[in-house]
Amino acid sequence: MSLLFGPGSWAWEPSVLIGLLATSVGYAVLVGPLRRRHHSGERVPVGRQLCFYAGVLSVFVAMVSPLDTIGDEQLFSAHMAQHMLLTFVAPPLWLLGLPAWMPGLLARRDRLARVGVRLTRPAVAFVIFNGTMWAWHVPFAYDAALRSEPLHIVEHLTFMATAVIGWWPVIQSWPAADDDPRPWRILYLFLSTFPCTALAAVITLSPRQLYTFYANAPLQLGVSPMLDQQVGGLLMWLPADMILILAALIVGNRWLADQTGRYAQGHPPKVATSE
Amino acid sequence: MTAQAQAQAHPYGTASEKAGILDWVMTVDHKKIGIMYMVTAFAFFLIGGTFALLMRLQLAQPNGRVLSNATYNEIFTMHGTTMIFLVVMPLAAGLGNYLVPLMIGARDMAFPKLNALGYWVFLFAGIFLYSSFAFGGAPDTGWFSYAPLTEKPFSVGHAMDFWALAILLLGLATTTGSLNFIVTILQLRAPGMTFGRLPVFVWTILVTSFLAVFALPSLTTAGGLLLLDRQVGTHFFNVAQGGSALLWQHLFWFFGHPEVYILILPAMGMISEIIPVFSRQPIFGYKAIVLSAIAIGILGFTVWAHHMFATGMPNATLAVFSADSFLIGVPTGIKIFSWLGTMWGGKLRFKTPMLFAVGFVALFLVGGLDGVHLAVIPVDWQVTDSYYVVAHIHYVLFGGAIFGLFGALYYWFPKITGRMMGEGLGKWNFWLMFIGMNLVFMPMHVLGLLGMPRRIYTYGDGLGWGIWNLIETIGAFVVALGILLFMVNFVVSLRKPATYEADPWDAFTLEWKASSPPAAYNFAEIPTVKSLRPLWDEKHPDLADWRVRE
Amino acid sequence: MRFLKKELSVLALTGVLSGCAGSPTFLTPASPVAQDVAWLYRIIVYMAAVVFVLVEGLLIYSIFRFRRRSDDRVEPPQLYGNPRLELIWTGTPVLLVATLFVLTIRTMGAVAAPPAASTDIQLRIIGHQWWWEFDYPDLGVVTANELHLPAGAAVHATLDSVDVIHSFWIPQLSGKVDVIPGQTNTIWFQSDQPGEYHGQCAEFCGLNHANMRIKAVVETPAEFDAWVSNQKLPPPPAEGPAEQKAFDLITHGICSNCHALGEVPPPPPGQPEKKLVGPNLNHLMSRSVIAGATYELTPDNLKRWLQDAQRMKPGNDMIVKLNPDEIEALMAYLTRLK
Amino acid sequence: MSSQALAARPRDDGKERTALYIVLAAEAVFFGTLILSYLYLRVGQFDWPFNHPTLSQLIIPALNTAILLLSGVSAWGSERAILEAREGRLRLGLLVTLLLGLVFVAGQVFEFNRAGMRPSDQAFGGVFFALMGFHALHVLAGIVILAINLVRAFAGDFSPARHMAVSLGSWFWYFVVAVWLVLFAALFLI
Repeated sequence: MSLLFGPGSWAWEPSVLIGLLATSVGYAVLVGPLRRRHHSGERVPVGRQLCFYAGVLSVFVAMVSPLDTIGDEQLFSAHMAQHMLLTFVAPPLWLLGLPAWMPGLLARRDRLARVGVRLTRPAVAFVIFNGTMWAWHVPFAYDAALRSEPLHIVEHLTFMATAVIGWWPVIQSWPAADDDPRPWRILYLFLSTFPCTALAAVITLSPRQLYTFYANAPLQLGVSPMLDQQVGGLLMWLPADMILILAALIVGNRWLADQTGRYAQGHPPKVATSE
Repeated sequence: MTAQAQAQAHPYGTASEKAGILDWVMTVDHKKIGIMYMVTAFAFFLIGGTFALLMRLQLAQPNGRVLSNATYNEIFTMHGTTMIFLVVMPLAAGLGNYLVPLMIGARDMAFPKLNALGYWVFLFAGIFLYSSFAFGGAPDTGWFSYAPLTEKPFSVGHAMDFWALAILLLGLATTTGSLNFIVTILQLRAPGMTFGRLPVFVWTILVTSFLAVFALPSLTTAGGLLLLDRQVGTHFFNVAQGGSALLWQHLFWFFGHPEVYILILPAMGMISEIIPVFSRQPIFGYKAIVLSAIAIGILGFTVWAHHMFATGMPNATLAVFSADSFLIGVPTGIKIFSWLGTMWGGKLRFKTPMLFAVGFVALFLVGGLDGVHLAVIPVDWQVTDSYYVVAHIHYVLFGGAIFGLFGALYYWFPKITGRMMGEGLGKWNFWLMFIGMNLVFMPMHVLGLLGMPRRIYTYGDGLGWGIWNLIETIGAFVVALGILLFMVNFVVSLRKPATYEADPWDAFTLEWKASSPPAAYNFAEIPTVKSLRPLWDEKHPDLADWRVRE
Repeated sequence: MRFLKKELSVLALTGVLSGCAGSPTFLTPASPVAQDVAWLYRIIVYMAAVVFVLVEGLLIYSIFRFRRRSDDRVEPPQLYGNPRLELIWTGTPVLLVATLFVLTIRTMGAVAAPPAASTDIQLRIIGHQWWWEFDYPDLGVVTANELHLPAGAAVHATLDSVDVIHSFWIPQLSGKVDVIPGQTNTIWFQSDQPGEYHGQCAEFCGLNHANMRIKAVVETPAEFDAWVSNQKLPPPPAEGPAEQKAFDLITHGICSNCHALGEVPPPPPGQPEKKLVGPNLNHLMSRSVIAGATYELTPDNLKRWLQDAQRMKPGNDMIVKLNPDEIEALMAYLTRLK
Repeated sequence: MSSQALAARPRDDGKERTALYIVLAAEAVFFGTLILSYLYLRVGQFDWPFNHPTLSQLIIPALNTAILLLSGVSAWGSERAILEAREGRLRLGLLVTLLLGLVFVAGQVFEFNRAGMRPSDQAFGGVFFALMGFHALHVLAGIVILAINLVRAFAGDFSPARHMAVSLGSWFWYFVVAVWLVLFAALFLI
């Protein structure tokens, strides 16, 4: 209990709060009044809007709730949970909330647009996202981030930014018209499980402490450092893979749906039998 | 024999008109290559089966004297390696080679020469592996060759080098084959053949090919490192020098678990073609079946550690992998129910292919259920590496894969040869195999529970294992008799005059539009596809699947 | 046919549950751990049986119900699918496996640690190709293949291998744990019922994997203590020239290449400790089994072993050729190592 | 054979490209498992020689990396050249890439010996041998492809319309470069 509500367990970091608030308001204005005024695009379904706010909420949970404090001071596993929220939960939710026309607004600045298009090519996005993921888990990088607050902020920002890039090829291009055929997206998600599984496996199966910071962190909430590290690895292993598989199935489902029309959805013909 | 069979006059000119031996050696035609794959694989199937019979004879009673321990270990290793790498995979590859282009309305595979190369590499690898018998003994460390038993100090001689090299070659062959399938299916589909209209069998071949392409590299790494250890003197698996014994298991099972689906998915695809035709219904829940195949495929890459539950992993890790493994039961269940749903409300014709397909469902269910038991970790600690696991893999790979393949052979035989397989012998063949396989493998569950470890060449009496082993041995010979009948049936049917009937089963998919056997170019004109069942649409214009959308 | 199969499995299960003629099965458990697992297994088997009967039942029903009459040429109404149904049969398995998972976790927790307040035995289990070495560090006793345990004591064992991967398995006492070179695994088990239990190496470990067995003897604490104090006795002095000859063979002769007799003498300075690939011969005759618990240890078998070990256990490491009078001498002395 | 001729279909374009992408992805998994084997051994093993690499240890690998990066640029140049129908530049690009590749391999061999490492030195000796060796093999394969392309280029076999072989060759080369960057980081920097 004291962990959840005790003094200093919630990190009311103003910069984070302001950032989240600004994002939500900005979004609300963009999809609401501004859109109506400038007819920037078709209205965004409520469900999609909720997705976006859910994304913001998950960042709130990651950065403000005790998860943050515990992760920063005591448990690798908590820190991993935080990173999972920042990379595998929030970004896809944001993108779900993003109507196709919104990046279109930015695209008016065509230099920016060109960069964006380059960065979000599947191959490029794949490398950027997973590269960042791996780079930050190199022990000295990870420990450094834990020791210096600014670096830690950079870490989290890069995680979120690259995650958005990484999820872009999966989510953004629908409902917008399709340039790359959907099956590639299933393959993209399938291949994305590999770097995750690999990194998680190295962490989970490591017979020794990888991150000195947690090796000699204070009170461990009764969890042995080794167990903490294994749980951390597993938190990356299964959830990440499951989210990717789920995404692959959703993509596949929609794709097959309009490949087959109502065929697969089970509507028996009007005529029963032919004599 | 197929050659001579097809050498007779054919209305359209067949894939193998006056096919002389050279014609076969030089061919790049996907149909001939497919046939060669199947014939070769079946030959290996007979060898691997003989090994099984020898093992059963040795184990028929306590302290058996039929085989020495050395011979027994070679034989069970070669049985496993053969059945997995030289029988089930190439049989599926053969059928795929023959059927995929026909089913998607293409005239050949994307890379015909590469296709031929793949076959010849496979054949060479098989022969190379078996030549080890002539060079101081065959591999004898089990089909998953755990290090450090495979290292120089414990496996003197060259057996393991033969094994590793053969595995690398087979990996190469399979990769080229899979690559070919992928590109063919992605690029050469007939107009209108959208992914939503791909026959389920083509889908499973596609998924399988992706699994193979991305799982085999891990096996290649394992084999390569093993060879380095044995030949160059590195220490990847040598604990004394900073290596690791478990590294092999991680590398192997990262390949090994997807491999299980590489073996079973095509068979699932085959019966997903057979059951609808003989139930006179479309496959029930096409989308669900396709997606579950994809789900199984991806999940398969995340669960390898469940083959290592007894290696002393921490409980947290065990729990996660247990959960992960349970999940695979779900898409598998979806498939089984979809097959039931396809039969439900249909009008079932029990020709031999349908018998085998239904047999698949009945037997695979058992393999699925006892497979779930293996994910229950405390139980797994008791039954893993016991005969319980042997029972499980055989219900999946014999009751599953082999039954599916036999059904497929009966189903597509008329397409390949222009003749029907004998129904009477076919039914005998099925029932003998069905009864026999249950006699062999159901008691293995019991033996596992009674504490009999796998891979032992002998056992003492007084353990209560004798009777069950005896039943199994009897069953094994019943199965053998069934397979003998298949061969008789095969030869007799080939000697019958050909009818060249294009569509004897009143089937649904494109391959039955081509002549039997198909002309070298498959289709005079490439058909345009409007639904999953183009032939049904043709035969029932008013009930056409594509109309159903209006 | 499917009926016959069901009968078979039922028959099998009952056969197993009734402990099938002293088979080493965890379904007739002799330890709390095995008991919990047996309980869990029964649950999941019954769950599986329900699913089995249900699905096979559906299959058999539709086989008979929907068989086409020979004269029937009309196509059936075409049914393409049913999202609601598909949802149901996706959801049900999810619930089933979720239940299984909970059961799994519960049992794992239950068998994780020994009950408090039970006497403890420390044990080092060392796997060799192809025999087991049992070392009781606290008691100063080392023996082979025949494992003695006092009833009611919690055994805390560490497992190491000197060569390849083995797996330690005494079904009625505990599940398997792999014995892996370079990695020390641990296991605990406890038996409350005195008796003899069959165990065996469960991970294929080469030529004689089948002949790497364990005879576990659980006895009353009194009997166990008696056994221990006997095991601590030094080997008896050799009497007469024959025994002396044997004694020399064992301590300095050919036998000493692989075997020790009692206390292992420290290696001469500058030389590494000799790696003993064979069991310690002291108290040989106190064991009832030989050659990886493959044979009863009777004087006859011992003699046959000395004459031609390769015939009894092909491929084992004992490849010496002993001449008849050496064998006679050895028999005379070894049979006194009670 | 006839079937082969008939197999040519409008949708055939991109066959080779698709195939190459898949091959490269599979190759990536292969190197991935190799690197994982190394990491798995390394986290379990404490006397890793490059735990705190000194500059002198890094200098030659770094030079090699630079060389390979350069070759990547020239490979890219050659592809651009043929698209712009500048055959001279194409030949030059191919040639430069090929030579740089050879220099790189030589450098690798030199480095491996200079480090005084043998494949049989502990596990890490094998790791270096396997990772550098398998990569070097791929570089050599790339060099063979380049050589063939070079010959064809001198035979004037390429044109903006006929550049598939060049593009595929370059793609393979980019892959080889990328893999080395990862290997360099994995072996020497972490």
